[in-house]
Amino acid sequence: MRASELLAAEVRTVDGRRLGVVTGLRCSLDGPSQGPTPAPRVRALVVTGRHVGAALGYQQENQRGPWLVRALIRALHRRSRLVDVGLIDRVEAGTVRLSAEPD
Amino acid sequence: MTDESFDDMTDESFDLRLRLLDRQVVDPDGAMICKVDDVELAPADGGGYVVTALLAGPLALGPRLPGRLGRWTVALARRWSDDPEPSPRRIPFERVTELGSAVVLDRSRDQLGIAGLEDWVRTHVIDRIPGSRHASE
Amino acid sequence: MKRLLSVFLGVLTAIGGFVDIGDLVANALAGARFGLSLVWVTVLGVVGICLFAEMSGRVAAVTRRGTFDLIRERLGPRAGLLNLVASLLVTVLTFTAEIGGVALALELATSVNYLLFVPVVGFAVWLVIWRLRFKVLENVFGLLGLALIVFPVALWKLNPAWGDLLHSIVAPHKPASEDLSTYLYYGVALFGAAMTPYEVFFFSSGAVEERWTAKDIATSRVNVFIGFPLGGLLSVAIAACAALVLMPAGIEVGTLGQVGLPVAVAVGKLGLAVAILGFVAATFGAALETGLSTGYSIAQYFGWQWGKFVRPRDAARFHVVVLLALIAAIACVLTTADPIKVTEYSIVFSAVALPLTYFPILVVANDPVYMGEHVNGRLSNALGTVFLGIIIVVAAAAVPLMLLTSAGQ
Amino acid sequence: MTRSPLLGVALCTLALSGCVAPAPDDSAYQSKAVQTAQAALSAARTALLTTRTHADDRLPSTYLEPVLVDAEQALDSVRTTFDSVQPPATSAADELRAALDPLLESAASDVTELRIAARRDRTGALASAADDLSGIADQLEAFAGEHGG
Repeated sequence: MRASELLAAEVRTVDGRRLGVVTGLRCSLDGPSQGPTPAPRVRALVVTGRHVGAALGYQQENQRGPWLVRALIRALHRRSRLVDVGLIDRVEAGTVRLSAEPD
Repeated sequence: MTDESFDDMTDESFDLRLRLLDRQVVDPDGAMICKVDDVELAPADGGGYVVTALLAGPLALGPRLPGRLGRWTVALARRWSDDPEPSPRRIPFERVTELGSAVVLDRSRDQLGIAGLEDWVRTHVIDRIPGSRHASE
Repeated sequence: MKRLLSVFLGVLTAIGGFVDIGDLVANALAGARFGLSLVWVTVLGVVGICLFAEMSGRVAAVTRRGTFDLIRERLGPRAGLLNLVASLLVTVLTFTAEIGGVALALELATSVNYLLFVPVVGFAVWLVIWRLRFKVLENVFGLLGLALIVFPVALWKLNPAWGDLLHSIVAPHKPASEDLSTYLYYGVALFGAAMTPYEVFFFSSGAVEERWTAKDIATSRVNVFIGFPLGGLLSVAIAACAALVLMPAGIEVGTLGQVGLPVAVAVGKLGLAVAILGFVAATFGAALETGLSTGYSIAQYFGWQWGKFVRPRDAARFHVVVLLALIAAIACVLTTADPIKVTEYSIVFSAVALPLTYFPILVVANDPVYMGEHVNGRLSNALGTVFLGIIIVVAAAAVPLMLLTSAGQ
Repeated sequence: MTRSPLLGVALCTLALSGCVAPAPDDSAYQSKAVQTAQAALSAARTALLTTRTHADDRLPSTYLEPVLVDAEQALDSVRTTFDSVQPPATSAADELRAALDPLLESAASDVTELRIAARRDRTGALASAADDLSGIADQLEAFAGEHGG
């Protein structure tokens, strides 16, 4: 599977309810790899209502910068949440179907 | 998976989109190889999906481009490539030595054998022009 | 001592390299039509370009990566591609205007029709990009561009009533015979001429070409904060000369010959020769910068090897892109479209494309993961946000004003 | 090889500038006439100032000739643009045209005289054509002033 299939995909719960759009893939740096650096392991999907500005890296709290831009983008991300990848049932045609109800 | 919040699980919140996708890939002495046009993921024992390879080239970037432009890029790249089952250029993640502001690999582009267009343009155009071999004074 | 010399050289190149065909035309045109009542826009543009050149130089020195490399990373491939296409169109349009400018300047020097010079100029631009080292190219044309100092000299020789001059700059009022939309249109043109997007691509890629590191941030600040304002003074002098000589005679600027006229009137043949040298150097230097910028933008978006710090064959696709852009630009000039009109459109569309380049720079300059302790301070952020607002307003107003005034008629 | 004023560049949207539209009513025609007079004045005064600066030996003939060629072409294109505008069927419009057309005519011919004299390096002919053009330019300026320019 490719990361691009997950990103910007719609996330729907078991009963088909739309949770939002995947705007980020939260990883831990502990994936197995024969090479010198550990591979990123995608642990959770960042699911947000809208898709704007996600790429500008404004979800992270440590992002400083022009308050005008920060405030604007943070407002868009009010409802972003983390969904554990373990809950993913299947991924097809731009939609991520979850196998269970996220918390 | 226990359900405590993920932030403490991930030593620093490494987001694949922000810290890997579309990053510049360079060889050990800084020469530019390609961009991380996409990333190959595979389910891993112990949960989650692990990055197994970096993908580059129009066949990797195409699907991420909007609508007709994306399809057109993929179609063109398919016709361009000579092997029957064309797939994106694949760099196994083992080659990566550092995930900094650029992704550093342990070998050069030629050793990876992934450059198509660059070689074609070099042999058919640039090498035909005098002075292409030595640095400008 | 050597370090002092290199700093001094850097400042001189920044001055000489500041003015291009867009500044020459926009300032002479605005001076002849509005006197000095639009000089405040040039000052604003100079402050803006100082701010963003410093930021993009710092980003490049710390991350050692070009603007478009970072733009694609921050905005993703889709928005990055839109940004690339828009900025490329403006850069090639400016490239066309610069090549036209060189040919027109050579026409004034030899009275041979400018179209005959276009292929020659095109070949010369390619040859310099192909052979000359980045530093040499920057210094030679930057220093030759200093010939434009003949405009302040002409202004001084015209010995205007300096009090009134200063007054009309500080307290600008629009000439009654001009309506507001035309005044604002030429304000946008002046702003676009001062803050052209290609300067950001070139400046940041140049920092990577010259292998800047965090240590070079201090010298880059000196170049920018001393060189650019003095370069801006050249622009103001061009406008003032036009205001003093052309405006009273009712001359509206539409050709390069008119731009140089005040120097002939005030200083005579020698001054005019120096002015023509300045025209050639400024426009040729800018042609190199815009040509390289087309290569920088595409190569950085796709991750190809780019730059003159490697042998041409090691950056094959980069050099082919520059070659193709050059051929396109030459073709455009050879369609006999009036290069001065093309210049006017290139600076207005520059104003439209400004936010596309400046917004991502502002974002990256604030990301501690990239910049470490060189991240934007409170001042550069405050000014950065103010200018972002100005730039967005200017970009939004540019095309409507162009339609309203049918390009400043 | 004259530089044709036709803007053939597909790349930039040059169609926006100065497209020819029939002038529906008097005031539009008058503003069109004033604009034409101002453009003609600008070309004429450019030719004049450059010629006089050349006469003072402050400007070489290699600079003078291209400037005169540009001025000549500017005047031609101003005249053809103005003539192609269909004037409204009113006496006021006809008076305007009657006043302006001869000025445009003689300005254009004077500048052509200047260009020919410059190429032959005839200072005498240059001076006389310049004096004549100077008068025309003043009349153009007066015309523009009278009609609200």
